[in-house]
Amino acid sequence: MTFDALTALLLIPVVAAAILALLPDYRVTAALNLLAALFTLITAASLFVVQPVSGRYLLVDDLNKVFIVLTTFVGFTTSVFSASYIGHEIEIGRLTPTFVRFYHAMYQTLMFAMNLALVANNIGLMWVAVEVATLTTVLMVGIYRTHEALEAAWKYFILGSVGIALALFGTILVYMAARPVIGEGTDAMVWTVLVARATQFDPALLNVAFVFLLLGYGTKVGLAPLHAWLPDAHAEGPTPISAVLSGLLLNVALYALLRFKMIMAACEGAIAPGPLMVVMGLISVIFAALMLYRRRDIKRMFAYSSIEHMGIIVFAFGMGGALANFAGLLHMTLHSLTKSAIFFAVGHIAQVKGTQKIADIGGLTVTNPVLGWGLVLGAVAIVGLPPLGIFMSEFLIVSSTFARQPWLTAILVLGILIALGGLFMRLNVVAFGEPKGLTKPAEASYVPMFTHLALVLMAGIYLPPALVAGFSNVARLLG
Amino acid sequence: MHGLEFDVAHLLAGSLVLASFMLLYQDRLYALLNVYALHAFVLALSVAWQAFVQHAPHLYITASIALIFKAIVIPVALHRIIVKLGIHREIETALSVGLTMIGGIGLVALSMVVMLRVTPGADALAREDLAFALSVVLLGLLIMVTRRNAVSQVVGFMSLENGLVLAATAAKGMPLVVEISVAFSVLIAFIVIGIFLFRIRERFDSVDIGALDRFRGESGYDV
Amino acid sequence: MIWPALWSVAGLLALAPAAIPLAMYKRGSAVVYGASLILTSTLCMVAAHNLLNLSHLAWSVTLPVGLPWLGAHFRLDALASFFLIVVNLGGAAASLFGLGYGRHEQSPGRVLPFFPAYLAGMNVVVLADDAFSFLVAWEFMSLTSWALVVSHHREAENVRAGYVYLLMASFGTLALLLAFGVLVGGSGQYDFAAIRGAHPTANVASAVLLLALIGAGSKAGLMPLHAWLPLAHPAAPSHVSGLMSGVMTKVAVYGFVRIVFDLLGPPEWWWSMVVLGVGGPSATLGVLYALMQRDMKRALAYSTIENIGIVFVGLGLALAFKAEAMGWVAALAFTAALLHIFNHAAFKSLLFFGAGSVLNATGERDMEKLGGLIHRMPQTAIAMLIGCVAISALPPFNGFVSEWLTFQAILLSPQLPSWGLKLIIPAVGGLLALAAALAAACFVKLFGVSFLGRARTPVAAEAREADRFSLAAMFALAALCLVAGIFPGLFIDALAPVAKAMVGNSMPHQASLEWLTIVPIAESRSSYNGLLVFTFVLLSGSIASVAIHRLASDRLRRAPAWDCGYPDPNPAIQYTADSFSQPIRRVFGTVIFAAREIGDMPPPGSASPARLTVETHDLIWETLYAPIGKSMTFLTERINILQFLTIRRYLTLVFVALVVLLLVLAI
Amino acid sequence: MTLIRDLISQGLQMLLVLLLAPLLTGFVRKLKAQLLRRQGPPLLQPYRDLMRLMRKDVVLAETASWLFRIIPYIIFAGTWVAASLVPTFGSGLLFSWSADLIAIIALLGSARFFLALAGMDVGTAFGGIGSSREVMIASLAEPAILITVFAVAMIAGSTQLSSIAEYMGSSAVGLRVSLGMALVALTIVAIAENGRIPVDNPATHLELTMVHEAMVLEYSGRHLALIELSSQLKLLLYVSLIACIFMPWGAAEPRAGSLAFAVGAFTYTGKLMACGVLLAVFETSIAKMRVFRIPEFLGVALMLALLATLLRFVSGSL
Repeated sequence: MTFDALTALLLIPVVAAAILALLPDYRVTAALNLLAALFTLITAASLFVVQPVSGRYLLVDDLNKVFIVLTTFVGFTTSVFSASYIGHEIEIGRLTPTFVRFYHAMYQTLMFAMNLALVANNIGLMWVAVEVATLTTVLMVGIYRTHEALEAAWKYFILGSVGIALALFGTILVYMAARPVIGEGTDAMVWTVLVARATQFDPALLNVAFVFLLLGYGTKVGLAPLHAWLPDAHAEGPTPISAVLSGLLLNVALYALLRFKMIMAACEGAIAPGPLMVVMGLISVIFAALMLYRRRDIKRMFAYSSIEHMGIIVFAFGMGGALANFAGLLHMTLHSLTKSAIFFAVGHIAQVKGTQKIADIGGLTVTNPVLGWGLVLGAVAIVGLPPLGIFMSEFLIVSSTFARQPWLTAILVLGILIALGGLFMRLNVVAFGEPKGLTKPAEASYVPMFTHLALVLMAGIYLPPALVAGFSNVARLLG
Repeated sequence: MHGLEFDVAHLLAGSLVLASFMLLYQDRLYALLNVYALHAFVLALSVAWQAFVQHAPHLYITASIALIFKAIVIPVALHRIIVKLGIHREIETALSVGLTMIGGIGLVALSMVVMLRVTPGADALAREDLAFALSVVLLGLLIMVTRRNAVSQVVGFMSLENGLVLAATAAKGMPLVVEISVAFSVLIAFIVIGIFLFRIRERFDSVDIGALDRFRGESGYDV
Repeated sequence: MIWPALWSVAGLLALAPAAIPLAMYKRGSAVVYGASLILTSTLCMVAAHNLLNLSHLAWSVTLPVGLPWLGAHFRLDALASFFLIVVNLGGAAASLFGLGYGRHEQSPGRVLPFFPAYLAGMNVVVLADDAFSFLVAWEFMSLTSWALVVSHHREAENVRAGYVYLLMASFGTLALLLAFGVLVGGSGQYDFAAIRGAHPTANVASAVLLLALIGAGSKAGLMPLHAWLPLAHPAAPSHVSGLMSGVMTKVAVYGFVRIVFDLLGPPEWWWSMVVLGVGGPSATLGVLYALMQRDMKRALAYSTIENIGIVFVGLGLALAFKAEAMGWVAALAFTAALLHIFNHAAFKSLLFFGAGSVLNATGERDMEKLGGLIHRMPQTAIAMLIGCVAISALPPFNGFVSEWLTFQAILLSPQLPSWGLKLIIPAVGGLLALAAALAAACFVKLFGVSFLGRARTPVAAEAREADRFSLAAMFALAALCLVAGIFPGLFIDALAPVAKAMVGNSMPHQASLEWLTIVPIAESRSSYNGLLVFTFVLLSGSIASVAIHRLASDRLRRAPAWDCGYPDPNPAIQYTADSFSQPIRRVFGTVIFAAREIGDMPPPGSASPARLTVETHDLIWETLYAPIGKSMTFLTERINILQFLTIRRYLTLVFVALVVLLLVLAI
Repeated sequence: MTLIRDLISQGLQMLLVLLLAPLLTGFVRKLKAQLLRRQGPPLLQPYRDLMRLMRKDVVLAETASWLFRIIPYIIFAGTWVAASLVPTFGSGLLFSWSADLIAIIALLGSARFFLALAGMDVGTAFGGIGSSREVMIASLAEPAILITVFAVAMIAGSTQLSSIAEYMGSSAVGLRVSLGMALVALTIVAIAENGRIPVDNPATHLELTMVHEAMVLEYSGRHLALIELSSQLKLLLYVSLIACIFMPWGAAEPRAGSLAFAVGAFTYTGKLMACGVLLAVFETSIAKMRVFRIPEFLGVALMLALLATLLRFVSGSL
């Protein structure tokens, strides 16, 4: 394999992980971690300039280019955030240097796994990558080694591995469907080949396969009723990991699902996967929206909101059609930006207040104006209020599907409204009213948070044509 | 010759399903572990047979992994854990064994219908093997769902994974089978579960997941 | 012609972030309000110029922002120009008022940035010419006003008000979103021009009408979707309350007019029944609720519901006549509605400013704690009095003219063929008449209790006159009320192009008639001349006073009040707000508020005080909103169990899902 | 030339109502007294009262504001203008088009608005009672009369009093149910608005029963005189309103000769006297109601008026 941006994309994290595992001092490791993430980002950006050749194992196309850049970008900003976050954690002695070393190594491994999952052209390889990503996050969720953290990790691990198993079974079935057409060997697992030849596959077998894939990768996406691991993993892990989970890992799993959906779409005769996705999406939206109302833990609340948004996205892709798919992609991108920004804010807030319990946080806009208003802005963005970007994607989703499926869309809209109610009910307490809890100035790095929010704001007002063009191509491919 | 191939393959696959049923039936940990060893052994045999028929030497690795690793090492390790943690030997089941069996039968029927009736297109051998594999997977899930005790759940999970390996090997010429089986067995079954068991051991005196699940996420305050 | 407007809007938008640092400085608020005053006045003049001169041709422009492949379309036609005038008239007045009022703001950082943004939002709604920019601006307007509502966030009820407000606002926006979803379909042709060309089928159009009525109605405060309004409007700083009540509700009406009269094409006859059926009750109930309030600003907010009801009655009539192709009557009804929109914007802002000045001077919104302010703040009292007379629809002020026109339209409705309308319109007319009378009662109470009589509390006794900017704003609006009242013809003529564009017909030209009379249909049928009435009253009044002072006595002595011989120095003896409205509550309350009076009179000799307790219910809230809240509590309670299952149970969920899906495939 | 004549007739009208109003009141009082077998005050007593009040000093409460002092003039002006726009002996007044029936009622409404404010200005208990009861009555009476006007206007096809009068005088109008209802409704409203028995008793100062008198309790001297005069004007206005709508006979056509005017004047006085007699008889033969029976009394008017309008809507002929 010739050395190009693609390999660099995978090598940098691996090497970094190896080095980080050896270095003791956390300042150095944090810096190095940041540096590695930056280089990965640069490499990813270079994909737009020179497009490397796609082989049987790795590929780059419109679909994953965007995701790679997004992933590496959020990965980078998160590493910036995590530097200041982890510093604070060590000061208050929640983490020992050994664990920080482990943490950084794992962070890079996770980056590697996600990049691999995104660039993999071989569905087996993609499966392996997703699995590795899951396992690393399991370890990171458990890193605080508190009762709750371990249990959250355990829950995540068990449910995750079942998901992995189902996904593998689905993958095998796809291979079985492909083999008679393509013949034995690796080619029958190469995605590009599969899409090209999908027309001749046995549709029924593909249907069964998609059921398993939907459930398997759907577990990672966090669709109800497979979501159970998600809220606790978000709530108990270190906040940078919550950001990465919501912002990236869910996307990666969804990305895998999309790849298979494209195969399904290519093979007529197979039941369109749409209905399944629409139903699961709606269930997730309504369920998560209702769950928001009883939350007492701020990170867990936003985790549920992630479930809700994944539901919206899956709904959009399930509905299909150029507009809806475009909106779905846009929503994915903006959601990961917004949600990670929110988690940055929440992380610092939790550190300032020394708790994640909503009941003990209050009047943030008075005590910590920047954090408080940042959180408000993030919440405004995430519930889909203009002029921030998510309004645009929700506008497109609803307006383009309502004419086709009035009742389903009405349910979706209801879910969105309920979610808004739930989030703001808590936000009012957290951001406004008389200040509560500890009040100390936050030593926070605001840059990542506001960078993300600025991007989301920009997306709501002006989308760069290049992005639009890329998304439109993919939207057409998704059918 | 071909007929024989099929028959042996089916025989082994079928007996794997049977072994799953035996797992489902057990209500004592040690017996469960022994049956699991048997389960893994049968798997090893069928994988080996596939290796033989498909002339795919790399499958022998998978077979040997299954044999050494799942049939011997893991049962022994779990045996140790049970002894060390002094877990009492009975398995509390959520559902009475009888009902579980009926459910299991239903699942097997379901997988047969799905694989044989619904997908006439695919080639016969693959479909039948897949049918067995699917039922093993479903039975494994059923075990995880109906057992209240960590060890037995782990066992359920591993039997599920055996089903996967069966499917993978039955899929003629599928690449990465070895890697996958390695990934699964080594990575998941042993290290991580081991780590977790020990971590948990540090904190509680039992691996009964019931104790784990006292965690209600937010049980700290009224909800 | 549209560019100056857009540039001014851009200026407002730019002002918002600039206000964040400015809020730190002492003079910051003056700068912000001054700038927004200039910008809004510019917009107002641009729009007025456009409406008066060449408004028949519309200016449109497309900017490369907003939805890709569509861009943001903006258009300045007659309708938009009129509403621009309304919006920016209110905006300019509010900015002027803010110049003085803003000084007393304790947390300017929470008001200054959002104020210009809010103005900009309302302007963009009116200017937008495609569904996306329209909705963005619409929701942006709600968002910024929400921020202003929670600006005094330390009072818990303000935050709650903001919460209810934001929920209802998003509800309305989503309804409109669905409306556009129906109109546009999957085509992605979101610009109004395309929608206009689409000619939807009858069913689609009807669905859109209902959705638009829900969406715009909830923002305008139509009953029963009004619940947020009396909470949110009083919670905001007073000049913002004035904007919300006087202007934003009008922007909502604009949305309705734009969709129903412009985009939907020819109406069905029964649409008007829906609109009338909502508008009439809103008018009467709104003012009844207003009568029951003690809180000045809340009473004003409820009276906004009343006026919006009147506007929608006008629009409903216009729809009915348009559907029957009676263009000239439709024009009459439509013009009446528009004129009332304009008038209400003027006097409602004025009244809120007055309430704001009182709030500043005394720190009280509760009428029971005021009184005698006419002695302490005479100028505010004059402005307030004018506002009260105007909103009570009494000649010679502007409120009367628009209601008079509405009545004229009702008087022509027997010619409508459909029986449903024949039955509903007289009822609506009765409701309007009732609303007018009750409004007078309501504002006698508001002005009488808070400004007349003797001060009930020390704060009221120590009140100080408002600053000059506030007074300037109030008197400017008061003058507007009078001018619009005595020269209605000019305003009606100015509205002609709008009516022409929306209902395809316009009222006869008025300014050419002698003595500036207004004649909606024919001289023999009905006519009104505000100028003459005003001069007559003025003349006869002054003649009388002069004559009497000359010929009879002009001597005057001060003495203690007579009061039938039982004068009591204690101000508590005065009629309170509640006791004032008690007779009316007894007449209407038993049905509408399920009001009960429990009086216990202790037996002779017992020392315990007699007490009268009154309990009233907000039936709409209790029957419509409370159940939703309850069911949500119940539902979330139940579903929340899913957070606390064991891993095994979660696995069971996965397992069941898998089996179900396989079964779906198998069967 | 005609313009001058019209101006004159308009001016005559204004003076006429001003002069006639006290007379009518006096006439009714006298008649009531006679019916009660009392001597009663002389017919011209009201004029004397007014004169005397005019000449007396004003005794103003210390707590009264400037508004309190200008309100009498506002009320007087409003009522006077309203009264002078109702055709009396001749229809087609010069300025009749400057305010139609609705506007006239609204003018009275503004007069009442200010009267109610006056009641609250001094800050006494009784003033409050009066105002709050007054607005309660008004809140029912105004819709009643407005809807009556709707009914009449729909029949006559105009809200313009002179045109209504002409239409009613013409043969086009037959006997109509809706008209009858309108008449009853209008009469009830007229009684309520003028504070006559059974709604209110203009002759009492029994505190708890009074409405109108309670509001003007603090007034004295010329202020009181003006208020008295305007209430007398109001009575005259309502009477001539009923007269011109329901008994339009004999009123002089516009631009008619002076003979016609004489006839008009004669018939007009006749109508006034007839109405006065009826009013007196009615008042003496009925007792005053409790305050909270009044809504029911007015409710009748409201219902009748609505019914009349409805009939008018659903069938052109009724």
